[in-house]
Amino acid sequence: MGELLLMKGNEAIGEAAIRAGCQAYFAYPITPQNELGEYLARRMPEESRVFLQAESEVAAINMVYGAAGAGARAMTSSSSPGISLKQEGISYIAAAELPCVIVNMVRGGPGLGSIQPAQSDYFQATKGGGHGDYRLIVFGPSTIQELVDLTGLAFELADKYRNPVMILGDGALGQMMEPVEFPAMDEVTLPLKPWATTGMKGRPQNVINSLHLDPEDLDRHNAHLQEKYRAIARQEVRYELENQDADYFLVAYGTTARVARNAMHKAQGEGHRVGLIRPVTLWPFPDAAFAKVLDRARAFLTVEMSAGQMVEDVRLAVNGRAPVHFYGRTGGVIPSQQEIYEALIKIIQGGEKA
Amino acid sequence: MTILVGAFGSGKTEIALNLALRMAAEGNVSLVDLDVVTPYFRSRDQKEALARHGVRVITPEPRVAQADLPSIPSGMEKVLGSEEGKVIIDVGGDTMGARVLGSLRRLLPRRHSLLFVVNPFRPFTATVEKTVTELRRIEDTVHLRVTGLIANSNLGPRTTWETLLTGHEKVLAAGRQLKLPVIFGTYPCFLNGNGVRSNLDLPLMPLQLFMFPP
Amino acid sequence: MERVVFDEERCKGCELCTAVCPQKIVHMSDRFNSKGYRVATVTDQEMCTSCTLCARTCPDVVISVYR
Amino acid sequence: MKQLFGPPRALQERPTHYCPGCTHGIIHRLIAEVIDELGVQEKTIGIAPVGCSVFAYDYFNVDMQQAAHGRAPAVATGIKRVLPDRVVFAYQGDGDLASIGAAEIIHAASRGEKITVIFVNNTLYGMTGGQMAPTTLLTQKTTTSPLGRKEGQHGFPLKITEMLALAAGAAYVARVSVHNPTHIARTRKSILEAFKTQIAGRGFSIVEVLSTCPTNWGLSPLESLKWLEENMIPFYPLGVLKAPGGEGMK
Repeated sequence: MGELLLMKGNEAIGEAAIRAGCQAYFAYPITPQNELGEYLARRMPEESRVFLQAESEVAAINMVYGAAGAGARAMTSSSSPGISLKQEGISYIAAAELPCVIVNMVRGGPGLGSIQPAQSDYFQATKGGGHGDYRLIVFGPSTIQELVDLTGLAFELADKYRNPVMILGDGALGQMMEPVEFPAMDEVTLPLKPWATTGMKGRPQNVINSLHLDPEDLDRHNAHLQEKYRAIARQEVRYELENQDADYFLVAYGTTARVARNAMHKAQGEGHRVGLIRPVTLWPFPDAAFAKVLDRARAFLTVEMSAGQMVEDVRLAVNGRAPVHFYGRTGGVIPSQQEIYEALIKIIQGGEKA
Repeated sequence: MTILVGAFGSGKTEIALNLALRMAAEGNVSLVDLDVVTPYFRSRDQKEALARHGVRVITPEPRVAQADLPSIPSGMEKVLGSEEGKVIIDVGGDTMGARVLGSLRRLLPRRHSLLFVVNPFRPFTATVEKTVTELRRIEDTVHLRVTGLIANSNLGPRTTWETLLTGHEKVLAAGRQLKLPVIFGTYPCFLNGNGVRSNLDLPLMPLQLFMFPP
Repeated sequence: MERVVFDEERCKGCELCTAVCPQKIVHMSDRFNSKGYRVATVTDQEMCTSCTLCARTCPDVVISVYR
Repeated sequence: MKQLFGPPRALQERPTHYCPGCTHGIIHRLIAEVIDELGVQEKTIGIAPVGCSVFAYDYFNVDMQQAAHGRAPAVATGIKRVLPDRVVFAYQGDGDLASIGAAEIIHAASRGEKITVIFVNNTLYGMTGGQMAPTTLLTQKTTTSPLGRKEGQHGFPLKITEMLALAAGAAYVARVSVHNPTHIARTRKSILEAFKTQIAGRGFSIVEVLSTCPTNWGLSPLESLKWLEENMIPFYPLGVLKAPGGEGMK
């Protein structure tokens, strides 16, 4: 580990990608993630790597498809409306089993929405977004250091499973500054990719493809993908569980988890037994965290910067064994510590039905 | 008139807000938010708090204040040409933010301080060499000469006196190389001022922090 | 000695080769291949000048030419 | 006996799925011949589009990627940028390139991407059953212009290759046809020039090949060649529109 640097989230992802051996990054401007493209526009050429601003998000994700298919560690980034445009390419990438990293610094939606932070792309990120049965590995980091660490891990898991990985941040995370440490430049060994289309010297033809017109063939391909997703769900779940013996649990990820933790501390300070479940992988969703506390948990309060998306996964994980409540703000409003605290106290006092 | 420029995230806005509050105690002061590049954490977000302390905050019109449009506040000619009171201009980061100053430079009074805010814990000003390069890039963009440096060494909440003073020394070294004075250094309020063991030849200003991550 | 060799199984009977032969010796046979296409052929091999035009016009790489 | 003509190595032995008389087969073979001639089979990566040639990866014996509809130039860009010493070509039809992929092709050309695009124009969407394309001629009947294309209703046919020749990054731009052996030979030469332009690092290269669609045109293969010559060439004039070191030659 090197020295501490004070970094904006967007810049930190850029530097972390470079340290992770990202060989090609394809940009398209959209607020609030422009610092990432601007950072890499300076840094990638310094490292003799590829930086290219595409003509659209659609082109950028397809450039990632080409570069990833040619064996390079490749990345693109955008914010909500731009990620919608990338969905076609993401579906193809998932189907062709190409490793890559996609960053979404979520902003308020739907439509053009706002440029302020939001978490309303959770469904899109974790339930598909594009067409067909596929899954992305989705990370929901909540500090800049975690952004750095998960960016490295994202490239690693992408290669390990030949699957796209999404870093689901939000505008606030992209813009805020925190001190971070980066891994050293030469720490990464890039894996061999015998399947990549690099020219067929010394071997038979390689093909990157997602077309399987024969129903039986496509059925087999899907079964193979599902088997891979099950393996990921078994091996790659990550979460943080604070105060496992609590009676009440806040559930939040990303920026919201930071505020929820403060609300938890406030409630604890007043003698309430409150814990926090913070999913780090949003897909696979950490059902295991809930299993650990379901025997004694009296209620859950999910907090999101959305109208209620992750709460559906919380309900599936809790499976009716305790009430699951929701508190959310949309449009770019970050729920305050006080708001979350009050919502929590209402539940503890039994003032609100499940 | 004090104009603050610097790399992205060097701390221009925090310093601008602190300077404005100090000057407001002494008389008429205007803070111009000329940040056309940063979408979050801008002076305009603190407009009401500052107004309570008598600081006039000049920002783009409310309709576009939450947009990512490069909107310049209206009436800049009047503000910049005014003989009355003090004016602090908070310019956006890097050459991208500084461009707007280049576009307005014919309106600036001849007598002004153009101060380059440096945090040596930020990536593009992490060494003396990088700091010099960054400063020259910004000077080239605004077509003006920087008149002094501000040492704003910090690692956010992990700032200690030790890290801070190491950083300030780097800024002083950059100043020597650039033949520019370092006007002052900062330290965050949460570091108790009594604990300072500074041998540096540098006045230190406590910074009250306004911009907190969620 | 055969100068033009037809890989008849690949032929789709499109007749493009029959129109380009300067010697007018490429014609449709009365044979069908296993896919049911009537295949093109040359019977007067001696008249072939090995000009390769038929092979170069064939969309299905049916024809090889020798000299 | 010496073989004067046989199947190129860069083409697989597998028969194509194309309809009898479809000129895709000729164009595939010409590309493979050029790859053989340049000795680049082991360093070539091709991109198959969405369209009748969607299975091109089954026919070319080089590494291939299959791309989403219209996105082949972006995919080719991604490959070429990370493997700049390889030879990268995209194979696209007219719906793919001139309609849904108009942005991608224009910007790849404009950036001067060192890739080669083979643009097969048969005036309609072949794969999906003969719908109107940007390149459909005026009065031409398709399944979505059943009474013939009318400018007032459907707009005009698009000469996108002429547009691409205006792009500063485009180094070699040509329109050719495969309706007779003379033109097949010229097409081969153009494809060779395009690949050479890429290998020399001069910029973007594209060869538009006027092609037939006997099935959707409702004509025999031989009638189709005649229809191409009589109807397409007058509107889509043949020739080199742009070449390294000088403008087009006719």
